[in-house]
Amino acid sequence: MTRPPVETRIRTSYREAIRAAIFEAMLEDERVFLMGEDVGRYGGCYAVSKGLLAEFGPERIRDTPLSESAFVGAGIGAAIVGMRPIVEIMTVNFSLLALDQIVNNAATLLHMSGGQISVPLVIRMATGAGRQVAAQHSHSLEGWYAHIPGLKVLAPATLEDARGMLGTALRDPNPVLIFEHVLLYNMEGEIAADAGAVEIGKAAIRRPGRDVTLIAYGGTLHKTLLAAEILAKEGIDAEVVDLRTLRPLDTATLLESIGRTHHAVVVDEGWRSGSLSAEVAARLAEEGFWSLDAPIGRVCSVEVPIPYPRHLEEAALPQPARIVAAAQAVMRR
Amino acid sequence: MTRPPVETRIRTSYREAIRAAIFEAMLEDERVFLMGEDVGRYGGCYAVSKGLLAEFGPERIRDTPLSESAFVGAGIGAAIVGMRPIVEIMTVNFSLLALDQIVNNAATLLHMSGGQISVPLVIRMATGAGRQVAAQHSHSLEGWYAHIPGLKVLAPATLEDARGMLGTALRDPNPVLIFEHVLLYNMEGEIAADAGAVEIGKAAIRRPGRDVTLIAYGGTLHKTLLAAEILAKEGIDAEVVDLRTLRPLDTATLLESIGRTHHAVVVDEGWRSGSLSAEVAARLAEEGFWSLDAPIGRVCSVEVPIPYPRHLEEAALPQPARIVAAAQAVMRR
Amino acid sequence: MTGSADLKPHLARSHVMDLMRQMLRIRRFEEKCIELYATERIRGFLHVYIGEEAVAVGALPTLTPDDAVVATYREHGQALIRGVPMNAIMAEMYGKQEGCSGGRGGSMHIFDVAHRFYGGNAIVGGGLPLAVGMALADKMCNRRRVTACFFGDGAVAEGEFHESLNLAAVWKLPILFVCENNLYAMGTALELTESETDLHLKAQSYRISSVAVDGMDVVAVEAAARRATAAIRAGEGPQFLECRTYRFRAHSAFDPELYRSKTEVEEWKKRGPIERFGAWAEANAILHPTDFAALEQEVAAEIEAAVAFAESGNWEPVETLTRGVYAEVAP
Amino acid sequence: MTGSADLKPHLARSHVMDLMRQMLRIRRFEEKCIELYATERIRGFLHVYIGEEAVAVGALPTLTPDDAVVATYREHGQALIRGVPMNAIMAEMYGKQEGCSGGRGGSMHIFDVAHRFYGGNAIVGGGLPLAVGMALADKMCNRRRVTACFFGDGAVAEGEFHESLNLAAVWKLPILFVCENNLYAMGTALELTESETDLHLKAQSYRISSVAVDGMDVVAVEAAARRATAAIRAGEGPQFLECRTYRFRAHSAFDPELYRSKTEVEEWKKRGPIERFGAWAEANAILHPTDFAALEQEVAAEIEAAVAFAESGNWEPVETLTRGVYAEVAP
Ligand SMILES: Cc1ncc(C[n+]2csc(CCOP(=O)(O)OP(=O)(O)O)c2C)c(N)n1
Ligand SMILES: Cc1ncc(C[n+]2csc(CCOP(=O)(O)OP(=O)(O)O)c2C)c(N)n1
Ligand SMILES: [Mg+2]
Ligand SMILES: [Mg+2]
Repeated sequence: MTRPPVETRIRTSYREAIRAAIFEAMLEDERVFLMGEDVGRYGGCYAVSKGLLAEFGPERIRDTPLSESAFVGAGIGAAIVGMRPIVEIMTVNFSLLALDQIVNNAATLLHMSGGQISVPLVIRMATGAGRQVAAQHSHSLEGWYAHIPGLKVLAPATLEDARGMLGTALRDPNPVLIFEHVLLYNMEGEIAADAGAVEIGKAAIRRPGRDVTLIAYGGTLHKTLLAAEILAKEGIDAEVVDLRTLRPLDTATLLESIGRTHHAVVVDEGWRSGSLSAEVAARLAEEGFWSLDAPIGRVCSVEVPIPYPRHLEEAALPQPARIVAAAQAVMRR
Repeated sequence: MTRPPVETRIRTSYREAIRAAIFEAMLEDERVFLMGEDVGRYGGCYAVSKGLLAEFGPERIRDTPLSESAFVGAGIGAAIVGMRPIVEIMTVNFSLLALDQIVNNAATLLHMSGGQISVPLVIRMATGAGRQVAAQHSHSLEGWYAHIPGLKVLAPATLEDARGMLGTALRDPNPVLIFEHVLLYNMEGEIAADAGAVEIGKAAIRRPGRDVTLIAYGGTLHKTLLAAEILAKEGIDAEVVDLRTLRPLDTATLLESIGRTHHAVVVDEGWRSGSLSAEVAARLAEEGFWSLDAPIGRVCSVEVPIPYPRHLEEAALPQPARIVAAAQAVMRR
Repeated sequence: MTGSADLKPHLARSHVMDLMRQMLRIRRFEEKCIELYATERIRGFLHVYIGEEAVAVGALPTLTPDDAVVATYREHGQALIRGVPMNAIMAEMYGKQEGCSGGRGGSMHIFDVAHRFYGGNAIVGGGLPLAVGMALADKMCNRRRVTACFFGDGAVAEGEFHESLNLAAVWKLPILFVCENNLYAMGTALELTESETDLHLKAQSYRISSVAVDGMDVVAVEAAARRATAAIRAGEGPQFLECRTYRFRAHSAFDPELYRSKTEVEEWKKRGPIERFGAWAEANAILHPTDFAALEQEVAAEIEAAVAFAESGNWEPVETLTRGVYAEVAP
Repeated sequence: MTGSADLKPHLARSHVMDLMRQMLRIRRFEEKCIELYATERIRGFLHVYIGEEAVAVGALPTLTPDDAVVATYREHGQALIRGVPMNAIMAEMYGKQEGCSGGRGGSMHIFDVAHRFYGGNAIVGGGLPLAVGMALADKMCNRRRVTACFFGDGAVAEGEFHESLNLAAVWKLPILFVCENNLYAMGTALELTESETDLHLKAQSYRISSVAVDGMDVVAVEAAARRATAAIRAGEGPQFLECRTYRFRAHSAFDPELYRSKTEVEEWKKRGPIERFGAWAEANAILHPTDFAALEQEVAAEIEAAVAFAESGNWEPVETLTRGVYAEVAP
C-alpha cells in the first residue's frame, strides 16, 4: 500500500470524520439534507452535527419532533421523489419505533413496485453499550437490520470508514443504515487530508495473522485488536477481520482467512443468541467446514439486559480478556 | 408413551385447539383476558376467538383500536399489577409497531427494577407466508424475538402444542410470545379429549431417524416431515426435531440427535441471513463440531421480500424438495 | 345533492357523464375482481371499494398529473381514477409480469410512478409518513405539487397518524389528507375505538384546516377537494378531508360480517353514490337511460379487455426471483 | 399565588412547611447528584429536576398509597415525593445493591413497588401505554385507584402519546396524565416541534378533560391535581394536567445548552418555584427565616445520610450478573 506523504495527513476524530463527510455531501449535492432529533440547534446528541446548522440553515439541517416513525418514513418519502436524505436516529434504541417504516417501506418499496421505486436513503444511528446508560439505552441491534433483504448495513470502525462510508452510502440507490458505536466518537487519529468515499461491501483484514481468525466489527474491533496483541505475546498470531459491511456479508474474505488459519472466533456486542455472530458462524460452518480444525468460538454480550453499574456492564460486554480466552480455547486442541 | 384409549380422543383443528385453550384459561382464572384488534365482534382475523365474546363479554374479550404499541404496552401494564392478559397482535407484520414496548418494557422491567416487577403476559400472533399476501404481510420474524433476553418464544406446530402451550405460558411469570403459523390454523387431527398444558422449553423428536437430523419448527415442521418421508424412500433415514421453544433453545436435544446422526439440516422460514437457523447452526458448530461429519445445511427463505404470485412465493419459501436436496447434499460426502 | 348548490354551474353534462363513468368503472371493476377471486384468478387479500366510489372519483380529478397519490390496500379505485391503465391493474391482480408492479405486489400493492401513484400500502397508517416526506421534498424543492394521502378511519388510531399530521402541520407541507371514514376498521366500529368520532376535528387539534363531507356524494367530495387543493397550492399548508362513506361489501374475502346488521348495510346502500347521483342526473334530465346503457357497455368492454390482457399475460420466470431486492443504478 | 385563592384556607403553616420541605428535598438532592456526577460517583445519564419541583410536590400528595406512579428518566423528584426513601434512591444512583432497583437501573430506572412507583422509563413516551394498562387493570378489578403518569412536552410528539390518550379515553380509565411542559425536549423548543403548543388542548381532542396550570406554582399545581384526582375517583375517566414549567439546568451532563439564551434561563429562574413560594410564605409571615434554616438543615442531614448510605453500600458480585432476566415464581 502506498500512503500519501506525511504532510497531507490530518488529525481528526471519528466524530469529526463523520461531520466532515456530512459537510462534504451537503456541499456537493443539494439534494442531501440531514434530519433528526436535535441535529440542529442542539448540535446532535453526540455533537456530530455541531456547526452544520449555521452553515446550511434549518431547512437542510432539520430538527424534528420526537416522532421516530414519521420522520424516518418522511425520509423514505423524500428519497423516493428525488432527495438524498440523511436521517439520524439518535440511537438504535429508539429505532425500534421506526422499524415498521424501515422494514415494510424502505426495504420493500423497490420490490413491491416491480422495480419502479428506489429508496436512496441513508439512516445513521449510534449503537452499543459501555456508557452505563442501562437496559433501555444499550442495545446493539444492528444484527437485526442485517436480516432484512433490501437494506444495506454498515458499521464503520475506523476513522477512514467514518469519513468515507457516508459518501458511498449516499451514492447507493438503496437504503443504507450506518451504525456508529457510541464509544468510537471520541477516537482520534490521523487520516489522509483528502480522505473520501470508501468501498463498501468488503471486509478488511486489520491485522494479518496465521493462527486464528478473529472476526469483529464496529465497537468490538478495537477490543479484538487489543486481544490480538495479548495473544501475540503468548505466541498466538491472530488475524483480525473487520466485517465493515454487515449486509451483505463478505463471506469470501472470511473463508479465505480461515482457509489459512483454520480457527475462528467471532466477536459481537449483540446478545449471543441470534446475534450477527450466529450468521457469521453459520456461514463458516456451512461453507468453511472443511477448513476448520476446531469448533468456532463466539464472544458476545451475556444474555442479560445491560446493567447500570460499571463492573456489571463490563462483565456483560465482550472484553479483550474474554476474546483472548476464546481464541486460546479454539486453539487448544 | 401410553396414550389414552381411542374413545377419549376428539377431532379438532389448530384454530379450535387454541380457542379451547383460551376458553379454558378464561374459565379457570378471572385475571385472564384477551385483547387485540378484532378479537371480539369480528371473531378474530383468523377466527380463533370466534364465539368468545358471547361467552365472556366485551370487558374480557376486548376489541382494541389499531394502536399496536399502546395495547401491547397496556397488556404489559395490566400484567404487572396482577392481570394475566393474552394480547393478540393480528400478525407478526404489525408487531413491529409494538416492538419498543416488547423489547424495552416487557423484556426489561424485571431486570431494571432489580427483580421487583415481573410481567406475566402472553402475546400471541400469526406468523409466516404462504397465502399470497405479498411483501408486507409475509414476515417470519420470530427469530428476532428469540434474540431478546427476558422473553420466552414459543412456536406450536402440532395440535397438542396449540392446545397446551397457552396454558403453560399463562402460568409462566415471564412475558411469553406465541407464534402461530398462518398455514396451520386449518390443520385438523385428533387429540386427547383432556389435552391440556404441555411442558415448554424442550424440543421434540417428531420422527426418529439415524442418518441426518432435520431441525424445524412451526410451519416448516410439516414440510420437513414430508421431506423425511421422501428421503426415507431414497434410503436416508432422517430424524426430525421440532424446536417448539425458540427461546430458550433446547440445545441439548439437538446435540444428542446429531451425536447419533452426525449430519444436520436446519429449516427455517425466516430469510437465511440472520434467521433463527443461524443460531441453531452456530450452536451446533460450537458445541457439536466434533459430532458433525459434514457441513451443516440450511433451508430458509430466499432473501427477497415475499412476492405475490404463487409460483414465486413457493420458490421463495422452504419446500420439501429443497429440504430433501439439502439433506442429500450434507449426506453426500 | 348536498353542497352542490354552488357548483351547479360546473355540472355540465360532460362532467356529470364523466363522474358517472368513473364511478361505474370502479364499481364494475371491483365486481369483476370478486368474481375472479371466486375462481381463484386473483389470490391473497382482496379489498374492494364498492360503496366508496364517490371519494376517489370526487377527490382525485382535482389533482394535476404532477401531483402524487399515496393510498392503502383498498386502492384499486384510486389507481383507476388516477389514470393507471385498467389492463395493468388487472394484470397486477393476477400477478402477471405485465402488471403495473410487475406482478410482485398484487391487489394491495398497485404502483405506477408514471402516473405518480405511490401504492398500495398494506400496513394501516404506513403510507402517511411516506406522503409527508414526498410533500417535504416538494416543498424543499419549491415544486408546486400536492401529495394526496388516502387512509381509512382505522388508521386514525395509529401513532403514525398523529406523528404525520403534526409533522405536516409544523412544516406547513403541501399535503392533502383524505380520510375515508367508512365507520369500520375490519369488524370494529369507529365508536368503539375512538373517543372523538368526529374525525375531522382531530386534524384541527394539529391546526390543520379540515372539513367533513358526505362521502356518498361525489359532487360534495369534488367541491371540498377542490377547495382543499386550491388552499394547498395557495401555500396554506396541509388540508384534511374526512369523507363519510360506507363499505357495502365485506372487509375482505375472509370476513363473515358478524359485526354489523344487514339492515344497516341496506340503509347505506340506499345512499349509494352511483345510485343517488344517477337518479339525480336522470331526474334533472342531464343523463338519459341510453347514456347509462352506453356507459355500462363502454365500461364492460374496458373490463373485458383488461381481463383478456391479464389472462394472456406472462408469469415471471422463477429464475428472476431475486430481482428487485436491490437497485443497481441511482434513480 | 395564581389559583391559590380558593385554597388559602388549606394553607396552614404545617402544609406550607411541608410543601417547602419537599421542594427543598428535591432541589438539594439534585444539586448533590450533580456534584456526585462530577466526581464520578454517579455515572451514565443524569437528568435533574431543578426548577420543576413544584410539579411533583404539588401533584403527588393528592394520591393515596394505593395509587400508582409511572415516570420518566427525570424522575428523582417524583420518587422522593412518592415516599421512596432517599437512601434507596441515592444508592441506586451509585449502582449499589442497596439501591431501590438493586443497582441495576441507575438514575433513569428508579423502581419501588412497595411505594407503587413503577419507574423510571427512559424511552420517551414509553411509560404511557404502561400506565394505561395499569389503569385498565384497576378498572377491570373495580379497584378505586388512580395511576398518575408523568411525561415531558417532548413525549407529546410520539405516536404512543396519541394511542395512549385515545385508549384511556375510549375505555374511561382512572388515569391522570401529567405533562411536564418545560418548553424543551433536549435542545429542541416546543414551538419548533408542535403545531399546537397549547398542549392541554390536545387532550381535549380525545375528549379528555384537561387544564393547564402554572407549573412554577406549587399551590396551583396542587389545586389542579386535587380536582383532577377527585374527578377520576368520581368515575369521570382520565384527566390531563399540563404543568408549565422550566428546566433550570442542562438537559443532561452532556448538554452544552446552545439552544437557549442565558437571559431566558435567568428570566425563568426569577419565577423559581422554591424562590417564589418561599418569598410568599415569608411575606405572609407563614414561614420565618428560622424555618428555612431549619428545613435546610433537616434536608442537608437527610442527604448526607443518603450519601453515606450509598457510599457504604455494596457492589453486586459479578457472579450474579444473569440474575433478574427471568422470574422464577409467578407474582
Ligand atoms: C398496522 C396494521 N394493523 C392491522 C392490520 C390489519 N388490517 C388490515 S385492514 C384493517 C382495517 C383498517 O380499517 P380502515 O383503516 O378503516 O380501512 P378500511 O379497510 O375500512 O378501508 C386491519 C385492522 C394492518 N394491515 N396493519
Ligand atoms: C423514543 C426516544 N427518542 C429519543 C430519546 C432521547 N431523549 C432523551 S430525553 C429527550 C428529550 C425529551 O424531552 P421531554 O419529553 O420534553 O422531557 P424533558 O427532558 O424535557 O423532561 C430525548 C430526545 C429517547 N430517550 N427516547
Ligand atoms: Mg374503515
Ligand atoms: Mg421537556
